[in-house]
Amino acid sequence: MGGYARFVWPCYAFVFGVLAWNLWAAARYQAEARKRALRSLAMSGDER
Amino acid sequence: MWTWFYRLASPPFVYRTAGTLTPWFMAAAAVAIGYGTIAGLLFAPPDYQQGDAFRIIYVHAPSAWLSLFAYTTLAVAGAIGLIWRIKMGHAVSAATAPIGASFTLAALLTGSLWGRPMWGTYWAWDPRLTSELILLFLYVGVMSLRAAFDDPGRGDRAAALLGIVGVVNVPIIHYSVVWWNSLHQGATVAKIGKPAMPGSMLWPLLAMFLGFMCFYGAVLCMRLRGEVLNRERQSAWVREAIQS
Amino acid sequence: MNTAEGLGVEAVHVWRGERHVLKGVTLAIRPREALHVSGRNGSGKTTLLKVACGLLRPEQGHVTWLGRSISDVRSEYQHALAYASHEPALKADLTALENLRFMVGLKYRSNGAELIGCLERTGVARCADLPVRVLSAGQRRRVAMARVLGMRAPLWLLDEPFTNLDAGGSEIFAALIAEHVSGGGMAVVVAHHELVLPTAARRLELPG
Amino acid sequence: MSATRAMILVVARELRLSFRRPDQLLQPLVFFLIVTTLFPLGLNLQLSLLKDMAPGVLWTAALLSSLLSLESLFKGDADDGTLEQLVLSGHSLTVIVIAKTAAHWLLSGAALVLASPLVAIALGIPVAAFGTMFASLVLGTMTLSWLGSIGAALTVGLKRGNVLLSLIVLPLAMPMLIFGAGATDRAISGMSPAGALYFLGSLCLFTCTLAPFAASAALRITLE
Repeated sequence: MGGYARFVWPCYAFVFGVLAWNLWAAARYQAEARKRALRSLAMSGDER
Repeated sequence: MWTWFYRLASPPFVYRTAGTLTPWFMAAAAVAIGYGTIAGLLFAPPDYQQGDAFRIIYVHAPSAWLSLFAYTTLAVAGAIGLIWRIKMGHAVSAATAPIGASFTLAALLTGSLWGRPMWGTYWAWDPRLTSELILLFLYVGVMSLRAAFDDPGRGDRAAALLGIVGVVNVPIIHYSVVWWNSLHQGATVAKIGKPAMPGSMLWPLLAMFLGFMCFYGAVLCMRLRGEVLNRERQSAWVREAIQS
Repeated sequence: MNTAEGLGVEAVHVWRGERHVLKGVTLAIRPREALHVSGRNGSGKTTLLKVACGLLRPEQGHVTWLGRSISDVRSEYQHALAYASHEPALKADLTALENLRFMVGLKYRSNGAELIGCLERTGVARCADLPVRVLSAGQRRRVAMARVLGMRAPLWLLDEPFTNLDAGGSEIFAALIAEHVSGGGMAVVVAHHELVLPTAARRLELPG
Repeated sequence: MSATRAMILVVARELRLSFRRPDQLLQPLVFFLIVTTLFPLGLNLQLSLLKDMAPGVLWTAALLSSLLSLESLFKGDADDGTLEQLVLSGHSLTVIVIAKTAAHWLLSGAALVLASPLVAIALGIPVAAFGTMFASLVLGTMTLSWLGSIGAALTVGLKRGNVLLSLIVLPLAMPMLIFGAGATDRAISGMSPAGALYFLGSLCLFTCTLAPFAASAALRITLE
């Protein structure tokens, strides 16, 4: 990397970290919303 | 005349479409980012001025672009929600904020890591990076404003309004920072992104742009499904959608 | 129900976050009518009044004044209504008369004598030049009622007007409402407890 | 009943209210003085540095102290219910917002401009630059008041709104800090401040045409 390795690799690592975080957070958000929706369905039993 | 518009914005339609689109976006993103990363790191020739440090732009430039694109999406979707009272506008706006903020952070960090060898310091108050920092503040403001309201409906509309005010201000902020910078230092030493790149350098960059956009699309769809479920928890269609 | 003569609230739905506060409330009120809105805490009485004022836009349903949507005749409607919120809406650092003069003055050119007359009718004329901060809660309520009188509005929307009032005050207020209604006015009074309105007031009990 | 008369009434009421509470009027000014005192003390006698930093110090202090008084712009009226009465007064909410913001500027921005020579002398800003300083401060504080009215309207119903208010308003206020301090800086070093002042003027014009509409829309949202 022509002496720049210590700048280039952390950049890629960080950006891929951000990509991974986005995926994880979005999946978790969706799963949690689903769980909450199921819970409120179970609680109310009937829709509006 | 507007029926297609409202049908497009109906929660079940959004929920289903987002679900269908996610894998396609994801696959496209994986291919494009994979190609861009490998080609950018291994096959693109080093820049004659910046050497191998220029390889940082393959991740920096798409992140920076995405940070602006996501903020615009946030504002436009918020405006749609505010003006036509379409809840899905607010849902998109809410879903896009954390994604955009994370890419703003990525652009800031990669920018300053690139700046270290170029300018000899991690933070040179470069106008682009400074604008990017202010953009991060704008994201934080919108997100905390939305979270501060107990009533999600009001939080949505308040955040939408702030988003619109912010998007009007982004160019003003950028140009004022450029003006300020021109006052304190002469021509900036080196700038990220040059015209007339050879193809072997350019193609990976374009692939990365495409890949990041697709990735954004995929993550947005996933978050959007969550937002829709949170907002429509009590409607009849949700029961069928999540119990099947 | 014919609502072309007065205020109409038609099948209004309001959600507050998760809570479905108003579930299709309909009411109509014409000149010479009073409506007593009651219901338990949290049944949406205040919300209903805010919807009727136009402070809150309902998610479904609409509010009409003289047969037209209040968003189309906003200024005209606001001139025709006097709203007394749960808070007395008085500035503590201004005197009672200054408070009235400002709020009434925004609607039309008021004169001091008439406003003092209004304070007289609610029994607080001697507080006219005292800053509101030294007044008791009941006295503030009376000053707020004097402001409603001063607005010369045909439609009164009163949110819990009897709170903090002594027996004498409640009588005065009830008489004022009765006088207003028999003189061709309209009044919507929100009160969670039983109250004796001398006029034959209709009742609307909010469920929930 | 014309909109102008309503505006005069509102401005008169705001002025009367704040003159009944002179301590609240003076607090932001004292804060302004205190913040400018902090900088020389923090610079450890390197007073030569101070001269270069003077415009920045002056402007940062002005920004922070006008932010301090912004929270009360709508909050007092919202808490005691008078804001609802104002909304129902039969006048456009934008008119009310314009009047209230103008009164707020008279009480905070204009007062700051009047107090600024004191600070300027202490920071070593030459008297020749005072004209530019006044002009830039007038335009800058006005812009901030308008921007702040949006922020104050957005955070009016919130319990801990004041931190959020700063978080929202400060990033938006950065352009005027840049041009305001830039103009003052140029005037001190003997260059023409015209360019920066023009920018500042157009920023001010731009915000004061659009901000009242945004602020009244924000108030409608938060009042519901």
